Amino acid sequence: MTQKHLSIAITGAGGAGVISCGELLLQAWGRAGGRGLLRKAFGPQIRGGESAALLKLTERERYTAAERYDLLVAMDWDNYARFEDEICLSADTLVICEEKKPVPEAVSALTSHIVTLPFAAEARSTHQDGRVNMLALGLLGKLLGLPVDSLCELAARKLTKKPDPYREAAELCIRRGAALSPPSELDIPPRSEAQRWYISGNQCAGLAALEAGIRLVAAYPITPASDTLEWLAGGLEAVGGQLIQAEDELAAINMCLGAAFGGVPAFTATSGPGLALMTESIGLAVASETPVTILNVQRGGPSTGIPTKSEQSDLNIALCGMHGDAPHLVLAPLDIADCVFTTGWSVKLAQHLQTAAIVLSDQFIGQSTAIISDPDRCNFEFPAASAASGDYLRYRLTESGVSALATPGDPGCRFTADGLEHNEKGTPSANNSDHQQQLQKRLHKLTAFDYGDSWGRVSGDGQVAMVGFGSSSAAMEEAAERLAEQGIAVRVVALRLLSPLPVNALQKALSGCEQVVVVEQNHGKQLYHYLKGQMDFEQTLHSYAVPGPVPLSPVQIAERVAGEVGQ
Amino acid sequence: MTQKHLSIAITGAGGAGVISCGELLLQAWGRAGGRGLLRKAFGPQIRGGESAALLKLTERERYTAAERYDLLVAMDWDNYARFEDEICLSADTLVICEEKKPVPEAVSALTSHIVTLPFAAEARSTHQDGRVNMLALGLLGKLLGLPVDSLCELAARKLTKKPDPYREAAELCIRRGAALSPPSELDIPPRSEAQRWYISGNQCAGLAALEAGIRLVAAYPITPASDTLEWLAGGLEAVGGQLIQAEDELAAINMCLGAAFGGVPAFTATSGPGLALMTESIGLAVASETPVTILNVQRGGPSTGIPTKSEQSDLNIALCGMHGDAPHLVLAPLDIADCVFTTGWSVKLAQHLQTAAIVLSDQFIGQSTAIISDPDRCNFEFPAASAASGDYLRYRLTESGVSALATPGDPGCRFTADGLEHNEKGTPSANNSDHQQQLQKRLHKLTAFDYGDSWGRVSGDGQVAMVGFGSSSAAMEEAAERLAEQGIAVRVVALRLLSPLPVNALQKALSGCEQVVVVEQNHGKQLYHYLKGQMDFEQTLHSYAVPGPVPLSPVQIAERVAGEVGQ
Amino acid sequence: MNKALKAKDYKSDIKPIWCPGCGHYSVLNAITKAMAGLGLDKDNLALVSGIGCSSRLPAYVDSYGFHGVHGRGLAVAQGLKVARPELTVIALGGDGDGFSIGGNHFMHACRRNINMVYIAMDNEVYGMTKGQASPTSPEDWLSSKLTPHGPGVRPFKPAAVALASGATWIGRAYSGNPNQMAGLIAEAIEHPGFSFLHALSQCITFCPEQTDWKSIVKERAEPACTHHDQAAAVFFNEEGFDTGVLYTQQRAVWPPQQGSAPREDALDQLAAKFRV
Amino acid sequence: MNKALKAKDYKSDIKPIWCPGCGHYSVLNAITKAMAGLGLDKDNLALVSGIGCSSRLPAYVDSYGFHGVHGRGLAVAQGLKVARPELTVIALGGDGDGFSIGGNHFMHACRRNINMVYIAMDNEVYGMTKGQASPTSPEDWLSSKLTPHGPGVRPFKPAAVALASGATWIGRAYSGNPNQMAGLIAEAIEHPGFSFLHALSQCITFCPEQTDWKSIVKERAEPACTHHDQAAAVFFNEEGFDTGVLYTQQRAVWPPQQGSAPREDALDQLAAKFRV
Ligand SMILES: Cc1ncc(C[n+]2csc(CCOP(=O)(O)OP(=O)(O)O)c2C)c(N)n1
Ligand SMILES: Cc1ncc(C[n+]2csc(CCOP(=O)(O)OP(=O)(O)O)c2C)c(N)n1
Ligand code: SF4
Ligand code: SF4
Ligand SMILES: [Mg+2]
Ligand SMILES: [Mg+2]
Repeated sequence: MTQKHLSIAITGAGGAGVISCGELLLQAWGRAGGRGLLRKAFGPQIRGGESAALLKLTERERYTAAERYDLLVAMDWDNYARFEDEICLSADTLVICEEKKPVPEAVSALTSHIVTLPFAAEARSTHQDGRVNMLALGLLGKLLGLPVDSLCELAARKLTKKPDPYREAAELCIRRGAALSPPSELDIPPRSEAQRWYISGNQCAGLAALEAGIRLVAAYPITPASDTLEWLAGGLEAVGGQLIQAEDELAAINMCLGAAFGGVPAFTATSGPGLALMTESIGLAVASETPVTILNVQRGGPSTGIPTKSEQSDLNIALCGMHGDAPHLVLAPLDIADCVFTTGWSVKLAQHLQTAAIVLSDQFIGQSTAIISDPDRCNFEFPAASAASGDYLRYRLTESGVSALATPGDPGCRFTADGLEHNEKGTPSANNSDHQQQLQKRLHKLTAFDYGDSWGRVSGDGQVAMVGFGSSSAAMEEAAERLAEQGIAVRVVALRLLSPLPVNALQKALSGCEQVVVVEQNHGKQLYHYLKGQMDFEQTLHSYAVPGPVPLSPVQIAERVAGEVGQ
Repeated sequence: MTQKHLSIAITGAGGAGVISCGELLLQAWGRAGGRGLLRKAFGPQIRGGESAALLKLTERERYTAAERYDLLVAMDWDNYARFEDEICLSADTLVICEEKKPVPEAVSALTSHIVTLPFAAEARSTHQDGRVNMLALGLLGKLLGLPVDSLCELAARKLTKKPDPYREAAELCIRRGAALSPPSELDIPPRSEAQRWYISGNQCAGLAALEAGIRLVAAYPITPASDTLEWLAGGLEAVGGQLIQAEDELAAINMCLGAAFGGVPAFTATSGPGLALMTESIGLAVASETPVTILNVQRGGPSTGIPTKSEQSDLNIALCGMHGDAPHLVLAPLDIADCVFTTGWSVKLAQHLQTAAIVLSDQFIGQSTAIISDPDRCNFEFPAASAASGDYLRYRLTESGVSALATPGDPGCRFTADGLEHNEKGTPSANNSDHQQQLQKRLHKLTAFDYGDSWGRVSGDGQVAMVGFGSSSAAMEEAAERLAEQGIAVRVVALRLLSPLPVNALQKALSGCEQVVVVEQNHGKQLYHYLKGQMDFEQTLHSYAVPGPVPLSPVQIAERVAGEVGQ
Repeated sequence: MNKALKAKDYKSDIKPIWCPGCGHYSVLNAITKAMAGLGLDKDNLALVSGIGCSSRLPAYVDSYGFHGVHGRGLAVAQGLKVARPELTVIALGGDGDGFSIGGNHFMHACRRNINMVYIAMDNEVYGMTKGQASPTSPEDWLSSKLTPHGPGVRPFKPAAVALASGATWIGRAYSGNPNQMAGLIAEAIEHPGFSFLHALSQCITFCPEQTDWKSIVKERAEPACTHHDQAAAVFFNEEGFDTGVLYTQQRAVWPPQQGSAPREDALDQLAAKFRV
Repeated sequence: MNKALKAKDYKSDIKPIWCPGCGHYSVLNAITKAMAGLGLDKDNLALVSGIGCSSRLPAYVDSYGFHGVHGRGLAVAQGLKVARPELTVIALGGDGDGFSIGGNHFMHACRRNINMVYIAMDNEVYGMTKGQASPTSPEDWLSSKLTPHGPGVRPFKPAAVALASGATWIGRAYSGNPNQMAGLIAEAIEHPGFSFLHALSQCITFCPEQTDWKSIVKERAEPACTHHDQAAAVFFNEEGFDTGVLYTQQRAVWPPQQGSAPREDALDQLAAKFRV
């Protein structure tokens, strides 16, 4: 059954503090044992423009964007139109808004459940530093049945660096807001008592990188990857690593290669435009067999595109963006919590297989904040390639394709890593046999490796399957639940490992299916063409590809799949 | 029937001048109505190392690398082993070599047709500035039945800037060499009397670019593309254009975009590593709809790879190397002469469709020199999109997807080109509908365009087909001839247009076939996977993918195809 | 020349996305003022930029514009000017765009000396990506989580680097004084060669402390340096808050004028050379 | 320290691909001589380069080496040194590699002042790609078909740019004097911070005229400049043929030393912060 959920949008002009309100509400909800997701939306203004906190409180830890809002709290209606794409209202939506601001017709035409309150006046009268967002927080907390003390404590913690009167005002406003809370018939998802985390996908990735041994990060800021880096700056300091803010992405990736050559696991994070600048040197990582992990948090493309919105359109460049034959790893976290496992696994694979790993996250997974259970870790420990011996050959041909990797300081294993084709020793070579052997070695070490069961997440059964990756996963899984309610059994295959494609495992997961719908958030059907090109399907393949900026809709996916089944 | 041909290798240490000898011989052969190909091979030394002129004189204008040499002229045997991959001898090979240098066992074990001559002594005794390469030239010219006067004249022209005694010495040595020429039973291909060109693929591409209207080139030197640029420097000066030697490839492609934005058709040439650096801005060309043509002369990859050898391993990056959904044009010249047509067509398509066109040439096509007939030109003239009107919208949605392109100076059409997603006017927009519409427009203008018959070159008939692109074409065509001799009818489809893939035309060309072998010179089966991913084949698909540095072998291709047919 | 146009006539009808109080508004005003002052034809004017808050500017001017990718505006602008020498070409962007990712193009543009203007809108921060340190940020600037103890690196000196790289016109302006800036932009346009205007333009959002610039910035009293030694002595020692024309020099612009017009049959001649 | 090693013991057994007479042989000799002089441990030495004839050097030294891609050697070297501060790290490459495609990293490495050495082997040409003009080629250098009338652009001044960018040690050497060069390399290694050695290294093949350098190059008589004004006066006016240590300065190296050793449970602590 599709899970119970409650979706809440909080909107306001810049400075209204609706984002903080949403964050604190979700934290309090999580602390009380609830589950939920917070997305943030902003207008094009850099600062001071309108913004929206988009919450979805759920029964289980499956997080998709809300398709329809149950509750809208509007601090004001300035530039509300900006969010029409994002905030869909229905006749059931409860709107709570500032009484001084006339409700737009677009809204009053849709719903008649409108409660107006004197937010501004109440905030002012409660305390001279009183703010409407804290009033709204109290009100919403009350509606959700959260303890007011918990809201106050979380707010005070957030405001630690502010002067006393601010904290005082916040507490008073929260309490006043709770008192103002209107009666409502909101259907609130159940909560349970387990320990919970409040974290974004980008933070999950950063934490996992450190846990997997990353000790050098070199990067250049870019939306929506910068917050991983900002978290890592503090994290690295705590674990005794280094972060270098590079002059550009070309420097960033090469600094990583330098550190990795030195034996220190290295990591960078970027988004499409930055990844494009890195591809030449990712090819160098492949050719010189220098491990590196690149987190690519996808945003709308092409070119500068839509930097603040999610899309899955960097699959092509991640898979095929290098010149020459440059096999490497591409993985995708399936959801926010899975950023921990997948990033950790990527780092370990890159280190073990001595290659580049691209982790394809996206803005939705990366920048949304969620309440999650203690996340699964990647606990695999891969044995280091047998220690270098006296007649050390850096690129020795081995059965696994992996050669022992000496690093500077190791006695007597001196070699020069090279992006020129080379022989086993590393000496540049244009010989036919060296080229064939080294090309084969670099491919074989990836394809012959046993990735086990972690290559994807398979659920459900039936003759129809959906296949997708990354942030399509939850949308597919929710669509499958909807279909199940309609009596249509559907399998879902969410791919974590994209390259090398686990062809056999995927085929097995699909065996018995007749129809396969490839689900992805882009325009060019990138995953569809990739899968079709890499393996033979017994099934009829269909493509469901819808680009951003609007999140993938489980409802529409379900409709489409139902349609294919009907055929 | 496979054509009659004679293959000649001339080898020598650095300074022996074997390359000049090969060039002059081929020129004289062409002037006398013959056809042929010259490849150059060098050892790893930058200068002064061993080098080889590899000639193949043929009956028709179908140029593949020689698989076996009929004649080897060795000025010396220093580092001869370096060329073992390239120069294959047989029991029939005639070897003519310097008598003072002992013949390596590897050679004398293979063939007993060995003529030794006192090259060095004769050169010295003929003239104090006498050189062995001119002696060899005279000798070879005589063997081929070429007029000695023609050889002398061509040599004099080549040496115009040298002092008189040099030219004198050359003439005397050529005449002396002719006199020394041993009797031989070489089977010499016939010649005919048409006007001929002596040109490399890189020069063809440069000439075509100018003929198609290119007036600005910005580029950064890289092997094996620099010689296009070096030719263009002079060419542009003659036609009143400009060449900018940029500080790097990032600057080069962006300078091109600036010129194109200014309405001046722009062009750059590079190879894999440079293309990798350009992909971010190729995405900008796509998003901002700014025309640009990029000649990518492929070399061995990945990374720095094998810079002086040919490979077709940049197909992936050319097709899929951009972040986001960035549809663009990818074309491949089928042979040296076709660099004229395909480059010209690419420039015109890029201009007309306002997008980026990548021309995938390779070292073999680009740097080999051949005798060709007056090459076909691309004579298509595409109408300019209807002139901008008063309410100019740069990115107006039109039926074709192509919008009128105003350029600075045009009165009243001011706009800002943008790599951010935008509305029809060009104003940045994150709206869902703008994104959908502009993505669709940029794809549609490419897929809806009628590319006519030029998408490829189809020959032969039969139930088996070979499909390939670029410099695989001649190898496939020769393999087909060999198969025909064995009674196996085979179709050959050489793709000129790779993206958008002409699916219908290709399907039609293959209709009735049961087996398709995809032929390409790389390790990753890049074309195979691409074709499989883009279209539905009724046929069984096979892959014949062999990376460089050794040129594709028509003999081996034929064997493989015969094998598939046997199954 | 259309003397009738006022500064506001050079503005487009697109509303800037900038924060209220952002220095970039002043740069926009100064540019349009300079256009009006020179009576430039909007149709023959092109503004080219990279990516950043500052780089959004071209769309706000009613001229031709090209909003490219991060760090490459100077390259686009140089290609445009070489292709279309009769246009007035102004490249612009932020300190991150121009001195960090675009630093190489900056140096080489200075050397090349193409006749164009480059305005670097320097707020010592990456505004667009929410406030990380840029090459010009103070060593001990503590406001970015990415560099919690400050970047700890000697700040980039734009004027010194421009000089060492061969720029032939170097000026500095301040968003607090858009009239002076307009005059400097006009001078930069008229200078034959590559003119680099270092435009201090505060980021009110991520560097509110830059409001203090008001009291630090001062107009340079002396005339512009005309010898590199003199200029070096200034640029290597200053704090970077003196405004005005700081340095001018004459050097041949690139590309050199081409000799005669091309022959009608130039293409045929080129092809003919390949005949054997 | 292994005092017993001679210069030749620091050479690998790979034969250089260089043309006979290439200046890069001398740089190789100078490097191995400096190694021997300092008695450096081969296992703790790493040479990092880009692409070019010059950049082939690491394979010819019996140490750890990284031959990366064109223009990015400095970035690799900086990452390595930050990760492994106890290693001796030398980045090297050509003028094309370092000043053209790699120019941005050069400037930012100078600013960053990581404790390492950068040797730019300057032959004023792209040797590897067969003789095109580089940023340091004379304006009127006519030997490349790509720039048939010469590049026509003011040459790049490596020392001036290094100074303007904040390098703390600048020296110049000449392939004709490998002993002096060896001494300079040793000094560069010992300087705490980013040391830039501008090594004039002739390309006999594409620039035979550089044989004249022999008669132009001279050892700087004065001691190294220690103030930037003094250095600027030299670097902005010289022809670029004075050798020796030209400039030294002390400035804090990056990264600053980290305080205390990380706590054992640092990772758990980090994770704990996400608990609500
Ligand atoms: C290749 C690439 N890397 C990173 C980014 C992200 N990015 C966008 S603007 C910017 C910096 C903006 O700073 P600046 O140029 O100083 O302009 P400001 O916003 O301060 O005016 C960055 C890093 C990008 N768009 N492209
Ligand atoms: C991205 C990229 N662009 C271009 C090249 C081609 N390339 C190789 S070496 C080189 C220049 C070498 O010049 P320099 O660094 O001065 O070294 P030298 O050979 O003169 O010692 C160039 C342009 C390349 N390998 N990679
Ligand atoms: S963030 Fe700073 S630079 Fe950007 S618009 Fe706001 S004030 Fe201006
Ligand atoms: S081409 Fe020049 S730089 Fe390269 S090896 Fe030869 S002499 Fe040296
Ligand atoms: Mg800035
Ligand atoms: Mg050089």
